[in-house]
Amino acid sequence: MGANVIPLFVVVSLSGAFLISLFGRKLKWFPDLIGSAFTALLLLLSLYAVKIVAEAGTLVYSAGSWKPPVGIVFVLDGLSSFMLVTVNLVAFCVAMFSINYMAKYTSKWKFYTLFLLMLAGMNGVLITGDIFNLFVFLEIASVASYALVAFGTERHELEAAFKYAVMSTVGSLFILLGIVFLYSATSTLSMADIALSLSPGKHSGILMLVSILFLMGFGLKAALVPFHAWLPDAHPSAPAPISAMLSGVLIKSLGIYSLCRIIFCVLGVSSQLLSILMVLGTLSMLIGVFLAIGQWDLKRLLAYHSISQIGYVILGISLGTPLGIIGGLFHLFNHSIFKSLLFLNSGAIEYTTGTRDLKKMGGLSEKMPITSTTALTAAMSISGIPPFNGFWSKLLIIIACVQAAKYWYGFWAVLASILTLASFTKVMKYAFFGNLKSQWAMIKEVPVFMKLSMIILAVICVFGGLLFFPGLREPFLLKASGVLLDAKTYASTVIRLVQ
Amino acid sequence: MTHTLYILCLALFCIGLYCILRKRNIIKIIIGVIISEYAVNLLFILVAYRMQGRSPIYSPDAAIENMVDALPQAVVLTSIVIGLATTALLIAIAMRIYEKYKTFDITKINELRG
Amino acid sequence: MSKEHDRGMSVIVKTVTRLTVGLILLYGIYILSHGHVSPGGGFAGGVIIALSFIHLMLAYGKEAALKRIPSQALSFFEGFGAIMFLAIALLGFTGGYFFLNFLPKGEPFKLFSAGIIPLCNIAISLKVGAGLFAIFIALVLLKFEGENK
Amino acid sequence: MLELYLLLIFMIVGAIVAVELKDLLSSVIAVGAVGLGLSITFIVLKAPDVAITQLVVEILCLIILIRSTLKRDLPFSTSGRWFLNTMIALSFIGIFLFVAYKAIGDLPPFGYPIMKVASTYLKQGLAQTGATNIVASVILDYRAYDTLGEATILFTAVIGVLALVRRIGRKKSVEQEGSDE
Repeated sequence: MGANVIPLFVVVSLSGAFLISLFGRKLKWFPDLIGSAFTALLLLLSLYAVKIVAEAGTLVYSAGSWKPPVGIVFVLDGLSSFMLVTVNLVAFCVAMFSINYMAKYTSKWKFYTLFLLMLAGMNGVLITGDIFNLFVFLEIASVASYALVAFGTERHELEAAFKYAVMSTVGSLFILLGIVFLYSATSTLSMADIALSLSPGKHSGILMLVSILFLMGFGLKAALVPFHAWLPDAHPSAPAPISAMLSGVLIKSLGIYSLCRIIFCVLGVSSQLLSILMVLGTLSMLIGVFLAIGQWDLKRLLAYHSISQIGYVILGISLGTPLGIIGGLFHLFNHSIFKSLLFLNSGAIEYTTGTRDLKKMGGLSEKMPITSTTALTAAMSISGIPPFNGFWSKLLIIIACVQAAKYWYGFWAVLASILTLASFTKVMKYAFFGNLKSQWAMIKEVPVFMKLSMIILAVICVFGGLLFFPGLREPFLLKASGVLLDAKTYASTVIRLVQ
Repeated sequence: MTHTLYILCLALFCIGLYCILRKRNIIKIIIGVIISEYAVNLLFILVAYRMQGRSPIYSPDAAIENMVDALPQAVVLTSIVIGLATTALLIAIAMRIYEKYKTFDITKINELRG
Repeated sequence: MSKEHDRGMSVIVKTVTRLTVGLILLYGIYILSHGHVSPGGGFAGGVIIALSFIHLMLAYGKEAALKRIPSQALSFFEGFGAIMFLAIALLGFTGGYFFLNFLPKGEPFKLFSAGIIPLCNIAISLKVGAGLFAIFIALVLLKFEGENK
Repeated sequence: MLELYLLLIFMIVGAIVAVELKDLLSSVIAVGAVGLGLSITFIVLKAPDVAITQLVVEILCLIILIRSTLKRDLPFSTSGRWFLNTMIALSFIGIFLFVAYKAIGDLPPFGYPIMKVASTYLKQGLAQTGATNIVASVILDYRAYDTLGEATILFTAVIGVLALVRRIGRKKSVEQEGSDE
């Protein structure tokens, strides 16, 4: 087995999508089964990937037996396997949730096909070691997500999808332009080879241009603050499981992972770039949370919080210290879990009551005990209440800020956390507590698969903090942060392993 | 002076970008996206050109040397297809928007605030 | 508008179409099957094949084109092309690598050479031709229904 | 060399016409002219594969765009802060062009690429893959995995368009769906 497992991440999800498109329109049960079974298989594969990376270190695999730089190489290292687990865990829960939730929509098989294609795109981005291949799979995930945002084909959904599609396409064009300049300067497309060919003295101008282009391009994909305008429209407009995917993992794997991989491992990280990222991260953190406080639409509020939490991740990673990077990555994982859970909760509320307006809800905890308990868990997690996972990662980021003598950044992080708590107190008060409104007297708890996926995510929220404790952190978090810390060795490791 | 062609190509890219940023009509925005894609593809082929080069195709009767760089050509083929896929989806969204709002003008299609 | 397009265009257009559409289709097949020895390949060939059907549809109206290639066949070809390409990639595992060119390379400049490349071209052209024609049909039908209201 | 400059200037003029024309149909046709110019430029740059693909994609795009814009010419509106927004866009583009102008001095001059990887393809492509068209050997053998992605992206677009043109996106209420399936 060993390295042969790497291409399977793309192959399994792609073959799921193709099979659903062939047989799904006749057999009603087929898309549900394939969607859940294949994502479960992918989750098992990614856990296996963590295991083999922990045992054997970085693995590489050459497609078609062509060694890089001639062919395309797959690279599976600590960061990739960490992201693979995050993506596929959320995808499995979302696929299970969709079994009941997507019954509201027509053409379920199209939904599952696009969902698996998006998953294939994300997995492809995570395992590739070739910069143009990264672009291709990034576009697969993006194109699938444009269609999924507009899946309900209502007015505002189409409008949000158009805005998202145009801005994201501009981002892709910037990324492609950056790839053209890199190719012209180095005459190769393999990331490891580019990293070895670039020399700071000869290529300083082009490195700056390419860094700016990638920052704009991946910033648009990750919705960092000057480029965030599409997110508050696109994420609420999508069906709830897709909002969970978009906010939970898509902006991270396409935006943050790709940006970190290229800036740290390929272009070589410089202190100016890190300080730019730090400022952008802090701005995202504060502006996102300030915009979120005034919202009354539940999903829109959650979308603004995504911008804010992405800011935490960027702030942690751009500190550049070991503790900061671990904190940032840990927060990335935690945010995927609790933000998907919150979006699934909002989907469950919409499923039973048909509204997203906080003012119209009230007292739902009586009628929907499981939804409200899991939502309470996630809300405490996102606002950093001690035993839950969000607390530990925020604590790590703040300690790292203090250690690096960046006291103001630490202060802003604490402030944003307090504002998050305030905003979620509002959500819990208006949605779940208080008096039950008379129009909701007849509602029932959601169906079984929706309950199950919310419970799984909530359990991870409660026990997620354990991942940082010794014994569990070595294969998972430390391997991932090690990749970004020793980014200079990435290229030489890959080249050494393929020989 | 050796890079004038690149600058002209980037100017083409910027015309597309200007169109996306400033025009208030959905079809015009799509046109801007198409023009920008053209410019990026052209730049990729431009950096691959070799003086007095030949196409990278062998012929049975003549020995070929001095072929142009073949990798960007392969990559641009992929990127053209990606452009086509994006454009098709954008047009589909645009036509649905027209059907719902009866206009292509995005100042009149303004239900969302963000 | 809708009726006019069901009938198709004028008799001159129809006659010219009858003469040219076969040639365009044949040219598409030529382009795709010689993709590994001359410029062209699966993608361009597939688009040309799709264009020949679009040509037919524009001239004769949508019924005439859909009679020759029904939409179930379109979706089947599309899925089949995709599965075929993926299967070729997976068959490379028989030689030990994903996407390995496992067939004999043959003699250069011949039609049957270069291992899996012609097969990949056929798979891609099936998928591209069917897919693009499906996109076109979807968009055109959408337009007609929108205007009937 | 001169023909390249002429073609590029033709394309830039065509693009400006396409952007600034009031009539949507003319604007789409101007884009067609730009695409045709691009296709000829590819031939001049010795990329026949790309030229063929560009040409056919161009035709397809044009047909779809014309179908969608036919009889839909609408008066344009200008938003309130027209001058300010234009200035912001132009200054952004100006800064971008300036940075690019400073940076591309580091690139190898036009006509003299480094050809580090490409020389492997050109020298050994025929022997290793058996395809005389080196571009075909790159897209379907050396980098076939990219082509899988390319085919997938088109598949995604097809399914996406089919999903978008559904008449009814949502069923009317949750109670109904139990009964009709």
